[in-house]
Parts: sequence; C-alpha cells; structure tokens
Amino acid sequence: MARDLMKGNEAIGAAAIKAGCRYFFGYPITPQSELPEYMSRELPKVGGVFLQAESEVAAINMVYGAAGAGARVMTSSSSPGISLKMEGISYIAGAELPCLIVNIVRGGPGLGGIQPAQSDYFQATKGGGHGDYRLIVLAPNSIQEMCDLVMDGFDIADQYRNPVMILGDGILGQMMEAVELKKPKKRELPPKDWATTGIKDKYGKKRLISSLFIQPEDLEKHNLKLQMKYEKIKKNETKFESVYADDADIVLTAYGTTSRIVSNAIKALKKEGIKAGMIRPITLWPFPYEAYEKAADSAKAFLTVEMSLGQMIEDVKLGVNGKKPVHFYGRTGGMLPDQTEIVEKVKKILGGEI
Amino acid sequence: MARDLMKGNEAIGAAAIKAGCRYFFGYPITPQSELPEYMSRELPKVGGVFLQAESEVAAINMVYGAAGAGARVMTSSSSPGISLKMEGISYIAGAELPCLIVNIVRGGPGLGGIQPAQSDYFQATKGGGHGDYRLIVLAPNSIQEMCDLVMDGFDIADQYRNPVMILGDGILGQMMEAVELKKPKKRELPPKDWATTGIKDKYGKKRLISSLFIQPEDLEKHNLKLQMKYEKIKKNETKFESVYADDADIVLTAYGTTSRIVSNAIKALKKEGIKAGMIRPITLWPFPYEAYEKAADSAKAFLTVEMSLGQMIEDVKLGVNGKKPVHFYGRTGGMLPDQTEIVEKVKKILGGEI
Amino acid sequence: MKTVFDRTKALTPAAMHYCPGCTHGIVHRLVGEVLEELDILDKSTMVAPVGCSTFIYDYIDCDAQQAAHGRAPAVATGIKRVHPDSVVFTYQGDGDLASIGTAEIVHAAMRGEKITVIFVNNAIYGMTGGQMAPTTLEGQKASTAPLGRDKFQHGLPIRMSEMLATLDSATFIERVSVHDPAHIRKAKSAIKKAFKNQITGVGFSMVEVLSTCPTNWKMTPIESLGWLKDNMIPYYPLGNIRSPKEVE
Amino acid sequence: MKTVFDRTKALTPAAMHYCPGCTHGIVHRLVGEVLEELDILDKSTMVAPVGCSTFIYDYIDCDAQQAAHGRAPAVATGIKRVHPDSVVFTYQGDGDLASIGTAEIVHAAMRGEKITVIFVNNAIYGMTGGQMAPTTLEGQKASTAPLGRDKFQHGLPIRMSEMLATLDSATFIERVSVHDPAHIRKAKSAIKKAFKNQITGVGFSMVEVLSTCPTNWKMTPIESLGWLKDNMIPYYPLGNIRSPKEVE
Amino acid sequence: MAKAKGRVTFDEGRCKGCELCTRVCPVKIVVMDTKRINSKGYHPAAVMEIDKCIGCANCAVMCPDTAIRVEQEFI
Amino acid sequence: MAKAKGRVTFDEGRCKGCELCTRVCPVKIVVMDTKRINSKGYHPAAVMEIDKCIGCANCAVMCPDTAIRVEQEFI
Amino acid sequence: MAEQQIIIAGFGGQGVLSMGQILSYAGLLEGKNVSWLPSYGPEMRGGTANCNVIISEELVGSPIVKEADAAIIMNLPSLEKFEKFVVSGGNLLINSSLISEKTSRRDVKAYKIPANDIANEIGNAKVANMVILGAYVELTKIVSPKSIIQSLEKVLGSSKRNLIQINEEALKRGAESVKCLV
Amino acid sequence: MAEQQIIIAGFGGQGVLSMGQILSYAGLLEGKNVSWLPSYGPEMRGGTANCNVIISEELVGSPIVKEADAAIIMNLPSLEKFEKFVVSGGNLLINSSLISEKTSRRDVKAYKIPANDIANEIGNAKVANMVILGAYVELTKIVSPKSIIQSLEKVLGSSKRNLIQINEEALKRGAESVKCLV
Ligand SMILES: Cc1ncc(C[n+]2csc(CCOP(=O)(O)OP(=O)(O)O)c2C)c(N)n1
Ligand SMILES: Cc1ncc(C[n+]2csc(CCOP(=O)(O)OP(=O)(O)O)c2C)c(N)n1
Ligand code: SF4
Ligand code: SF4
Ligand code: SF4
Ligand code: SF4
Ligand code: SF4
Ligand code: SF4
Ligand SMILES: [Mg+2]
Ligand SMILES: [Mg+2]
Repeated sequence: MARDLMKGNEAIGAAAIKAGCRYFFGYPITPQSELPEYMSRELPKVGGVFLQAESEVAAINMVYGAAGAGARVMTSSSSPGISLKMEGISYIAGAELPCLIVNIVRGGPGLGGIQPAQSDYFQATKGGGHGDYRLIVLAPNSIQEMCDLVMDGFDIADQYRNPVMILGDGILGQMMEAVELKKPKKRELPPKDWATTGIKDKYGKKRLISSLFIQPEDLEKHNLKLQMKYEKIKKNETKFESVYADDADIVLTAYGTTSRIVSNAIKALKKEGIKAGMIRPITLWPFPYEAYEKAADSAKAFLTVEMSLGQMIEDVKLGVNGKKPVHFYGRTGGMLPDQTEIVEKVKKILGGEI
Repeated sequence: MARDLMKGNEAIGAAAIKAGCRYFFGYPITPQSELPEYMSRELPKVGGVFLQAESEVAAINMVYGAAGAGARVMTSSSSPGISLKMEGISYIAGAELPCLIVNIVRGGPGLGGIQPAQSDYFQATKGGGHGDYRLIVLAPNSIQEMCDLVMDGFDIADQYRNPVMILGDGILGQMMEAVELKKPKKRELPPKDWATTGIKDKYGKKRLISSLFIQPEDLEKHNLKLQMKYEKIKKNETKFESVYADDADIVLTAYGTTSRIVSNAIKALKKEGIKAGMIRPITLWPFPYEAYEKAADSAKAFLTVEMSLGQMIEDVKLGVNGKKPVHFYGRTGGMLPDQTEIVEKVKKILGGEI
Repeated sequence: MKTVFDRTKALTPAAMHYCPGCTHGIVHRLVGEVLEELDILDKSTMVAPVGCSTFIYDYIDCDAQQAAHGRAPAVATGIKRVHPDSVVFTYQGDGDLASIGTAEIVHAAMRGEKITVIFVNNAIYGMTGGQMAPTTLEGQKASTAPLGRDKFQHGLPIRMSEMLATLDSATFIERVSVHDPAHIRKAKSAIKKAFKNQITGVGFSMVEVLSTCPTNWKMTPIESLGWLKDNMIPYYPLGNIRSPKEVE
Repeated sequence: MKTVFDRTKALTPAAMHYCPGCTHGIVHRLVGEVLEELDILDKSTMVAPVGCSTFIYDYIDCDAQQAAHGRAPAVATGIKRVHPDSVVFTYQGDGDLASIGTAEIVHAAMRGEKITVIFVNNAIYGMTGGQMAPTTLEGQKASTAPLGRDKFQHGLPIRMSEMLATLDSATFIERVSVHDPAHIRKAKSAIKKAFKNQITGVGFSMVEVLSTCPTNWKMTPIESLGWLKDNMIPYYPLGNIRSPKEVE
Repeated sequence: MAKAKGRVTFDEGRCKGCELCTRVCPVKIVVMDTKRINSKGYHPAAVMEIDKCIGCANCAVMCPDTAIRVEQEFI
Repeated sequence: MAKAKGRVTFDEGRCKGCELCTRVCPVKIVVMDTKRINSKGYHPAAVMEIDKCIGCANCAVMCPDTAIRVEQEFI
Repeated sequence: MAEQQIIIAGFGGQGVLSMGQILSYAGLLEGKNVSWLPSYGPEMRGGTANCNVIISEELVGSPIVKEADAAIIMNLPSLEKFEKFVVSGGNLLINSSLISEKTSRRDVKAYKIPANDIANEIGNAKVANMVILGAYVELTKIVSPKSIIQSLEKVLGSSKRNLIQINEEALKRGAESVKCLV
Repeated sequence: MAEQQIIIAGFGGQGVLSMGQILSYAGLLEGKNVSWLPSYGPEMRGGTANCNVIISEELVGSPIVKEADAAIIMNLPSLEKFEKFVVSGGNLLINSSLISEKTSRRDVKAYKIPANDIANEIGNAKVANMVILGAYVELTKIVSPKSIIQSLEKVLGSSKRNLIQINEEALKRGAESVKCLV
C-alpha cells in the first residue's frame, strides 16, 4: 500500500482495523473525536461494530465484555474521560484482558483545556487505578509510528493478556502526516481459550472472566502471577530510540510530540557544536531504565523535557540513579515546549549556570 | 475528653465531626462502610447532612459542590470506589477545593478482595487522575494518629485549598484502639471568600468555581500557580517519624499498618543486636525525600516494606538517590507482611546475601 | 413414580453461600431451570454483578464474566455485540442496577440491547451489610438510614421497571415475586419469556424479581416472605409492564 | 414610549459565543429574565455543564460552579444541601443530562432534590462536533451515526421527561420549545414555575427545552427552527408532564 | 379422579434450616427436625407423615437451596 | 381601540445575522441589511419601515443574542 | 505481665467479637494500651468470627496476633485453625461444651471450660462468652473482674443494662470453673 | 529548498485548512516528507482557523511552525497574529481583497494578492484560497502546479470533481498575479 496523508486520530483507526480490530466502544471528547467518528464510518464496512457508549465508564466496561468474549477491541478518550475509565482499566488488568486504550492527552487538571499535553504520564505509567497492575504504555512520536504501534499493540495485548495504552497528545491526534499501513509483523499468539464465547466449543466449558479472588492467599498468588508477567514484559518489550546519546555531553529525554521539538533543538545545538543527544522512550512502561544507567556513565547531565510540570523525570532519575544531575524543562496546560528555550537551558546546564 | 475505644472507621467520623465537618457524601464499600454508617447516625445530631450517593462518581461530585459552596465536607471509599472518583478528584484539585477523601485500601486490582492492602500508593501519590495535580496524602498508623490527621487534614485542606487524602487500609478501618479526640490545634485559615454561597454577602458577587481555562496560556498560568502552592506544601507540611534511623545499619521504610509490623521487627532485631531503624513517612505526598538523603550517608542499606508489590520503593529510591542499595519486601492481595520474614530479610541484606 | 421436581442440571453441585432463607437461591434455580428447558446452557454467557450474587458464576454452569459494580449491562453489551448468536444475561441486585448502574441499565434498554436482565430487588444492599438502596421502602430502616427512609431526605423509592418501560426499545419488562410457590412459578414463566425474547431477537428484556434479605432486614426467612408480600408488592405492583406484540 | 422588551439585568454584558441562531442564547435569556423577575439573582448558584453552554457562567450574573460532564445534578445537590435557602439550578445539554449524566439526574429526581434543572435538548452533541446523542431522532445523521440513527443499532431516542416523571419525587416536569415567540413565552412561564417550586420548597423541577443546533444539524438557523417543529415536537410532545398540586 | 401420591427426598447436606418449605406444604407435613444437626450446623427439614404427601412439589419450589427432590404418581 | 405603535432598537454589535428575527415580525419589517457588515463580520438585522412596527416584541423575543430592544405606545 | 496477645475465635453469634471488645475496654479502663482487630469478610455471615486483642503496658506495635499468649476457642473449626498460634507455654481455653476434641498441642496450658453448659445452667445460653472470659481473666489476671463489669456496662449500652447481672454471674462462674485448676 | 515551513491562517470557511492539506498532499506526491497541523478549539466555529505545513526533503522534526519560511494570510486578525512568525527574508502572502492594512515587517518579502477579487472574477468566491495558493507555489516552486492539481483531485473527492477546473483556473490566475513580481 502506498503512503497516504492521514490525520493522527484517523490513522489510529485505520491501523486498528488493519490489525483486525472489529469493535470500538467510546465516547466523544476533544481532541480525539475524529477517531470514534472514523470508526463509526469504517467499522461497519468490515463487519465490525462501532458503539457510542453512554459514558466513558460504560465504554470501558463494554471493552471488558468484548475483550473477555475474545474480540480485538479498543476504546479511546482524552484525559478526563480516561480518568473515568480507571476502575474499568483496573478490572481489565486484573482479569487479564487484552485491549487497546488510546489517550489523546489534553491539558488538565479537571476540565482544563483541549490543547495538547503530557500531564497524564503518571496516570498511564504508575497506575491511575487501584491495585498492583500495569498498563503497557506506547508513546509514538509520528503518525507512522502511531500506526505501527497500534498494530503491534494489539498483538502485545494478546500475547500477554494485558491492556495496552497508546499515549498520544492533541498534536498527534490532529496532525496529518504520510503513513503507510504496513502489514503488521505477526507475533506468535496463544489461542484465546479463556474467552467466554457462550458457546461450548473446542475449548469446552465453562470459562470465567473475573478479577475477584476473595481469599487473600489466592489474590496474592494472582498478583504474583501478574508480577511475573510484568517482569517478562519488561524484559521483552522495553523500547526506546537513542539519538546521539552515546557520546553526548547532555542527554535529553522526551517522548511523543515533545521529542520532535527536542530533536529540532538538538540539531540547533549541533550547529553550535554542542554535543546533545536524546533518549526517547517508546514504551513508557516498561521504562527503559537501563538506557539511562549506561548513558549516565558518559554524559555530564540529563535534561527531561515534558509537556507537564515534571512527571517522567522521576523515571529518568530512577534510571540515572544519582550518577548525574537530572534537570527539567516543561510547559503545561496546552503550551508547547519551545525549541529556543530548550537550547538556552542546555547551554546554561553545560555552562554550569544551573 | 477521656480516651475511648473506637473502631478506626468510626473514629475517622468522630474526628471529622469534631473538626467541624458537617457534610458527608459516600457510597458503601467494604472495608469502610462503618464510616458512612457512623455518619448517617451522627451527622444529623449536629445539624449536618449525610447523603448516600448513587455512586462514588456522584459522591465525589457532591463533595465538589459542597466544598465549592464553602462547607467542610468529606467522602470515603475503598480502592475500586476511589478509582471511580478520579475524574472528580482531578476537578477538585483543579478548582482548588478543600475536602477530605478517605481511602481504606483493599486488595486489587479489579474487584480483587476485601482484605487490607497498600497497593493504591501510586494512585494516591502520583495522581490517579489526569493532569498536573497533587493530593496531600496522610498515612496514619494508629487510630489516634488517624483522628489527629483527620482533624489537621481539614485544616490543611482549607489552608491550601487542596484536597487531602487519608490513606488507610482495612486493618486501620476495622481495628479498635484507644483514642482521645483532642481539640485540634487550629491553624490560621484564610476566609472562604471564593465560595459560591449563592447569596450576595460581604464578599460580594459573583463567584465561580471552575477548573476550565480554555486558553492554554491561562491554563499554564493556573498550573504554575498550583505548582507554587505544591512547593509551599512540600516545604511546610512534609512529615515523617524517624525510629532509630540516625545510627542504623539498615533503614526500613513503611507506612500505616505495615510500619507497626516493621516496628515489631525492629524490636526483634534489636534483641539480636542488629541496628535497624525506620523512617515512617506520615505524609506520603509530600514525601520526606530529605530524610533519606540524610540517612543514606550513615546507613548501609535500605529496605522498603509494603502491602503491595513495590510502589513506595520508587520514592525511597528517589530519596536515597543511588547512594545505597534499596531493597524490597512486600505482601499483597490482603496478605500481611510477616515480622519473621522481615527479620530474615534484614539479616540477609546485612549479611551480604542479597 | 415420576420425578416432578429435581435439581436442574444447569446448577453446579456447589452449595450456595447465601444466608439461610435468602431467596437469591430460588431465583438462581429458576434461571438455571429456564436455561436447561430452553436448551441454551451451552450457548449462554452470564454477567455477574457485585453484590451477594457475585458468586452466581459458581452456581450456574455456563460461561460467565464478573462485572464491575453496576456495569453488568455494559459488559453484557460488549459480549452480545461480539457474539450476537449467543445468549447473554445479567443478574443484578438493586444497588447494582438501580443505584450505581442506573446509566448502564437505562442505556442498554434504550439501545434495545438484545440481552436478558434478571433484576433482584431486595430493597437493600445485602452484601455490604444492609445499607439503603434506591428501592428501600419509605420508613424501612437501613444501616445508612438508621431512622428509616425519609421521603424528604431520601425521596421516594425508584420503580425501575416502570421507569425503563418508558423507553420505546425496552420491549419486555415484568415484575414478579418469589414469596410463595405460586408466585415462584409465575416468576419462572416471566424469566422464560425474557430469554425467549432474546433468542427470537425481539430485544431488551428484563424481569424484576422481588426478593428477600432476611439477614439485613433482621427478620426470619419466613417473616421476610411476609414482609415482602405486605410491604413490597403494594409499592412494586406485580405483573407485565411491557410486552412486545411479537412474543405474545 | 414604554419599554416592552429590554435585555435583562441578569445577563452580563458579555456577547455570547454561540453560533449564529443557536437557541441556547434564547434559553439563557429566559433563565436570566426569570431570575430577575423572581428577584433571586442574589441568592442563586448555577451549575454549568460540559457542553456548548459550559460558558453560561460568563453570561448569567450569579454565583456559579462548573461541573464535570454529566455531574451537574450531583454538584447541585452538594451546593443545595449546604445552602438550603439559596436557589440552585443546573443547565445541561442532552449529552450531559441524558447520556453520561443519566444516573445523576435520575437520582437527584428520585431524592426530590430541591433544585431546578434546565435541560436543553438539541438532539446532538453540540460542543464536540455533532456526535449522536441519546435524544438524536431516528434517521437523524450525526458524526458518529453517519447513516443516521438506526433503531436496531442504536435503539429509539430516550424521552427523559417522561422517564423521570415515573419517579414519585420528581414533582414538576414540563417540556417546552423555543422555535417561535409564542412557544418562547410559554417556555418562560414553565421555567418560572420550575424556579418557584424551588423557592416554595416543593421539590425537584425540570424543564426540558427543545432547542436547535444549526451548526451540527447543518442547516440555517431558520431551517433549524422548522426542523425542530416538524421533527422533534412529534417525538417529544410539548406540555406539562408532572405537576405538584401545591403549585397549581 | 386419580389421587396424587408423592415422595420427597431431602439432600440434607444442603439444608440451611430456613423453614421456608415448612410453610408451603398443603398437607403440613414438612417440619424441622430439631433433634438433629446437619454438617452445616443447622436443624434440617424433614417430612413426618410421608403418606399424606401429594407430590405437589411446593416444598421443593420454595427451597432456596434445592435440597428437595419430589416424585409423584397417581393412584 | 387604541392602535399600538412600536419602536425597535438594535444593538448592532451583538447581531450575528442569524435572521431569526426576520421571520417572526407580524408586519414583516425586519430584514437583513446585506449592505453592511458589523464588527463581528455579519450582515446585521434592521427595520425598514419602522412606522409599521406595532411593538409586539416578537423580534426581540426571538433573538438569541438579545440584540433588540422594543418600546411601545398606544395611540 | 507486660503484654498479652489474645486470639478469640468461634462462629458468628457466639459473641466472640464483643468478648474481645469487653476485654479491650477493661484494659483501657485500667490505663493500659489495647488494640482489638476483628477478621472481616463476606464469609463472616453465619461463618466463623475471630478477633485479635492486645493488652499492653507499652504502646501496641502490630495489632495482628501471630504469637498468642492465649487463645479462647469457642468451636471446633477455630481450634483447628488457631491452636497453632499459641506460644509455647501459653494458655488455650477451649469451650468444651461444643468441642469434644483435644488440642494437638502438648506445649501449652489447655483448659476445658464447658461454657455453654454453665451458661445454660444460669439460664441464658448467650452468656457462654462471658463464662469463658471469666475463666480467662481469672487465669491471667490481665485485668480485674471489676474492670470487666464496668466495661460490660459500656459495651452493652443502656438498653441492655438489665443483662448486666446475668453477665456478672457468668463471669463469676467462669472464674470459678478454673480456680481449682490454677 | 530543503524545507519549507508554512503558516496558513484566516477565518473558518475560507478553506484555510484544506489549502494546507492540498499543499501537503502535493508534497507527498512528490516524495517529500510533509506534516500538516491544524489549530483546533471551541473558538474555531465561526472564528479563526490556521494550520502549519512543513514540506521537507528530510524527516520532519517538530510539526509546529514557529519560524515560518512563509505565511499565507487570509484576513486581518491573522496578519496581526502571525506576521511575527515569518523568518527574516521569508515570504508573506497577504489576501489584499480583505486586508487593506500593511504588514509591520520590513524584513520579509510581502506580496499582496487580491485573492477574493480574482476568485470573484473567475466566478466562484470559494476559490480564493486556490488563488493565493497558486501564488505561493509560483513564488516558491516548493511543489509543481501539476502535483497541486493531482492533490486537489484527491482532497476534493469524487463528488466534487466538477470543481476541479475552476480550481485549476484559480491556481493559474494566482500564479500569474505574482509572476510580474518575481
Ligand atoms: C465501585 C464499587 N462500589 C461499591 C462496592 C461495594 N459493594 C459491593 S456489593 C454492593 C451492593 C450490593 O447490593 P445489591 O446490588 O442490592 O445486591 P445484594 O447484595 O442486595 O443482592 C456494594 C455497594 C464495590 N464493590 N464496588
Ligand atoms: C468526561 C468527559 N467526557 C466527554 C467530554 C467531551 N464533551 C464535551 S461537551 C460534550 C457533549 C456536549 O453535548 P450536549 O451535552 O448535548 O451539549 P450541547 O453542546 O449540545 O449543548 C462532550 C461529550 C468531556 N468534557 N468530559
Ligand atoms: S445478606 Fe441478604 S441478600 Fe445477601 S445472602 Fe444474606 S440474606 Fe441474601
Ligand atoms: S454547536 Fe450547536 S449547540 Fe453549540 S453553539 Fe453552535 S449551534 Fe449552538
Ligand atoms: S411435595 Fe407437596 S405435599 Fe409433599 S411434602 Fe412437599 S409440599 Fe408437602
Ligand atoms: S427450604 Fe430447603 S433449606 Fe430451607 S429448611 Fe427447607 S429444605 Fe432446608
Ligand atoms: S416589535 Fe414586532 S412589529 Fe415591531 S419590528 Fe419587532 S416583530 Fe416587527
Ligand atoms: S435575531 Fe438577533 S442576532 Fe439574529 S439577525 Fe436578528 S438581531 Fe441579529
Ligand atoms: Mg439488594
Ligand atoms: Mg446537545
């Protein structure tokens, strides 16, 4: 298939359908409404179902039902709507159901605003819901990568029976770029012999989807099982991009849209002869801590750039583990990090001014 | 007033009423239902209002309304119910409304179980809701401290116009201990001139409670203002208890019920001549990072004990900042950390086995 | 001799955990019998609520999903949309369906979701220990309404069946009771209709079953049946409330 | 000459942000006029929804709280319970009240919460760009129902007023329209009654106002009024649906 | 008209002693056996004069714990 | 019977050119002034033959932007 | 006796939890530090019930009792579940009216108290808990019988004040039942 | 010309966003890397609209244009808002049909294109955007007019194919309007 120009929100939909997703349950919210709208047009054409739920709470629980029934299913929303899904996400993680959840982040807290932000990092990576569970969080920085990660995301979800979140922002949702919907590399996936089809089939009966373990011994055992799975995911799925990070004096960190602003800044710094590199986490959970351990040996300092007032920086610090100073530059509420300000900040850091 | 034997959940209610709380909106859930039940009996006696909301979502939004109207108001729930409140909590933080939220944590994720746990630490301290906001999180380890913190919590909330969370667990909710409802130390509190009383009064009209800032410039400004407030809270309100931590070879960390098990373990270790101490964070946010910076100079190692599979440990690591190894011991799903296992773990760590 | 009554094969051998005399057990059995008689046990998925009947999946022998409190109709929607030819039903208490899950049941009904809903109204929160439900009667005491439900403070109880019957796409709604054998038999026939509607694709069907909670009503099981009859039925009248022409 | 019509002092001088011909503006003015005429502007708190009318707090000159999407009745409950002598009202769209906020409006009505609800039903999600609402008519196109609302896929539209009228404690419910001056005048009188009920402590009162969304209906403002009259009123009949004896 | 004759069998281990079955027997032959305690710790229900049983199954229909099985014949 | 006479005043800056007022005037004197554009960028509404105005206020009642003020006297 | 850690267990309805509360409150009345921790769960209705009580001169550390100085056991399942938690040399009080089995522990001091029989003798089956509590207090002297009575008044509340006398009697009879053994 | 960063701004309904899309798509057709980023918000309805377009030989870094090589300005508020983002020496195309004001920038190449007038001349006021786009393409040669036409067919979709001719005409007239200036 040739490259086509697509809007981020719609590209997510196209990639999902390509990946075999046939069920979408969602509720409108800016800046992601083009995604449900796209699905409402396109899913019926491939025999799928689009359903606008009565709320985000209902939507995530419909996802629970459909995922438990064995379907490839997704939902999407933006910040306040994602907060409403927290109980449901915790249930999905607890019941080990695969699904894709898209958060096209906007400025918060509360009703906040509708411009792009990255202030839901904590919520996505540390568990906005209750209990010891983890989402696999994928953070693309281009529409192409978004498509690729959406397609792979469904496979990852199925492979580990775990919900996967795509963490984008208003810019990634609204912008258009060239994309090619490549046929996704298929992973070896286990059969969904646990799914409640209702029908007595080759997997027999009776199947139960549940996150309830009333005996604490059982619940602990279940949690330890989840934890082992999470360790496996950490080992297999951690993903990041390193841009000149190996011999940089300063290593910047940014994900998503912000990483593109940072990469402009790095180019500008290069022109001035300053050796700046970037580690761009592609999986926010699992976070590429090891990359920082390594970089901390050679770099003099770190700078984390976020569209928030400082959330990912904690993970960067955990990775750097005290070996070098970790600085922060962030904008929030829908304001974008400024390339010039980043350049200035880097110079100040390297100049010892901060 | 003399000391009385009270169940944790009821003691919270008694302390709240003593602190002037007159409004409670909640929804039943084990293991905290005694608190709403207590309030339903006691609040009407003092002219207050108890209302069982149709859901946790409704309850937190009733709290928003009542707090915005200038009342001392609270809600309580347990893990799944708290997840449902995430959007509302983000709104309350965004609109800068003071209130008290109680989470008597149980095992998760999902429906999980009903036995005590601490696996909502991330949710409480890192923001389970969307956006750059912070809850002030207080973690008592006895019924007496719970009462004291409830009373002070209302004042803290009013002083900073910020929601305060009491993070307990099933044991603290269900156990009985002696308490004395001391007259709370009053802080100097600003007038609630921002509250929508509906009535044109000395503060004039028209007041608006909102978290919406449609212009990103305004939303960023609002977020920076919040951030400044958070810095002030960090400076003024960080609270921890240090138990033999100054000259300990190993510093354990635990909060809430777990800290009592750890303190038993420390006693047992002392008997064997092992110098173990504990830093017990009383405010989980703001977290007492400085205490760890200091302790990291003298201690040889750290051990974090949680009723979870490892959440607070990230904050401990951020405090220790790579200076010394930080170990972990945790039980989850309603299972309790075992004193003997803690003792063994400490010995292994100090013996260089792990 | 002919066996005229035997335990339905749709029930697992497990002993139910309900309190002595709790009529949840009767309703479970009726659902099981209907599943067996309609021969749909092997094509059904049930959605369990949060409430005393959470563990229904231990007792009825078909596929099951345990839903978050109140969200069973949303979960059922997800399942039914994926497997339109299977039979999907929820079993929900009054706290689950009439309080926290109000939006989900209303919208499943509005959409005419082709599911069957068994709504067990015992006028109280059973599992959590007797708190007030939206269906708790005026004057009835509850652990969060120690002086009894008060019209001015709490409003008058909600009649879910009548409310949902205002929705054009809620095709079958009937209220039944299980306080004596005759009513139990009627209840079964309503439940059967509600499942038949689903099989024939008619649409959303709900049976509201008036039920007891001896433990939290603080009565003996027998007193409870009497209380149900004397107090609940007058406020929650029995009978068919909505019926599609296609079925009758 | 006598001034027979002037801008009410209850409205701030701000120009409203609504699209040309959007009838939200008319409803705002009616609420403002009623507040002025009943002289309750200085004892009122309004609760703004999420929707095009979020910014109502910029236009009506009284205390206000901005509520999360759908939760205005819960927020209003919190306010009213704290200040029972003040006047508290919500202003909500159909997405806000009839979709995400279903549980909150049903239970505020069930409790007989002494608040006034202005429910602006324009059969679409205005603010977010024309997605389907629970009140979107059969066949009506929406950005998430590109082929129009389909009875089998989406069910038939919800009539909130009729549904809430089944609740014993929902004392006053009336549906009005603003498609011509005569109906606008009637709408105002219903709104006035709804506020009077609150002042006299009668209880929960709601006025459903059929309204237009020219932008998302993709019609001119004038066409929109005609469409409302010809399509919405037949499905959403006007008139008083529930009325307390105490008021009339 | 043929006379109905019934036989009821109790799965005693299931019985919770709720007494519901005792109130619905048209011939009032179901009673609680207060002298015995079953494995669950309850006094189980039992039938006294089985000859009177008409096999109406009311008792079984009423039992929340499906502890009763009923057979019937017409003689 | 006294004859009603009216006067309408437009707050032109508020007008969004929606035309709603033009359809409700019983004497059909409210029209859009297509020759002018107001500060908001719209053709504003205006009254052509003010003498015909009966001061019924229909136009004002219909205007979503409260751009119209109406006076009336009976002569 | 610096600290007593006690487990009290039986089935719901035997007054197991209130026994613990009365004991704790008596400790409080004597100026000691106390904690009372019930088990809770959905299985509680009609199922088993147990609580942990700690009475101490010092501040109470963990309220969870894993090494009990004493266990008061009201029914057989509780014996099986809890006897292992008693420390070597600790007290194990067994309600012999309902438990004919013996403990498998050889290293503890076991007492058989026919609590239900005694309670029936004095005319109220419900005070079996007070009988065995009386025995426990007599054995350990952890609190005075006077404090228990005072505590009883508090816990029973004004409505049930008429029951005080029979409870007192039960305590006394319980105490007597072990006097010979001590 | 390795990279062009463009801002296109005007009010809603002027075809500002589709102008950007057509340009981006043309870039794509020529094998370049492109990005298109609209502003969005509730103020958009009836308010202002603008988009950022980047056409580049290399991978596009940030899609946000802060240093524009060119700005296409369709109304006065947009001039005031966006002229400052043009780099020194960059192109500033102003729709002089609606904007009589001059730019305050002295260091940019400013072009006045009477886009609406030309559009009206050729019989369809709606193609003013194509007129000014034609001018822009003529000035920068960032893409070929052919690619624009091809892109047009794609963006307009099959239903509006009949409009292609007039759009072509508009592009040509726009190009002509600046030929003399170049
Ligand atoms: C989100 C959430 N809120 C509250 C609870 C606690 N809870 C469990 S069951 C229940 C109510 C059960 O009452 P009902 O639905 O009437 O069922 P019953 O037990 O009476 O059959 C509640 C509130 C929960 N598990 N999850
Ligand atoms: C939790 C949440 N979900 C979704 C949204 C997005 N949202 C904003 S307004 C709206 C719908 C508005 O429609 P309606 O209530 O009918 O009001 P109208 O604009 O038509 O007047 C939605 C879905 C949100 N802000 N918050
Ligand atoms: S608590 Fe009530 S509803 Fe639950 S099992 Fe017991 S009697 Fe039944
Ligand atoms: S989008 Fe619709 S409802 Fe919103 S202001 Fe415009 S016309 Fe009115
Ligand atoms: S079958 Fe009928 S007659 Fe026989 S014991 Fe049961 S209820 Fe009585
Ligand atoms: S109804 Fe069933 S459980 Fe109850 S007493 Fe009779 S046999 Fe036993
Ligand atoms: S007041 Fe009446 S008559 Fe006069 S212009 Fe307005 S609508 Fe026409
Ligand atoms: S109704 Fe009002 S806004 Fe609309 S054209 Fe008339 S004066 Fe202008
Ligand atoms: Mg119930
Ligand atoms: Mg609407």
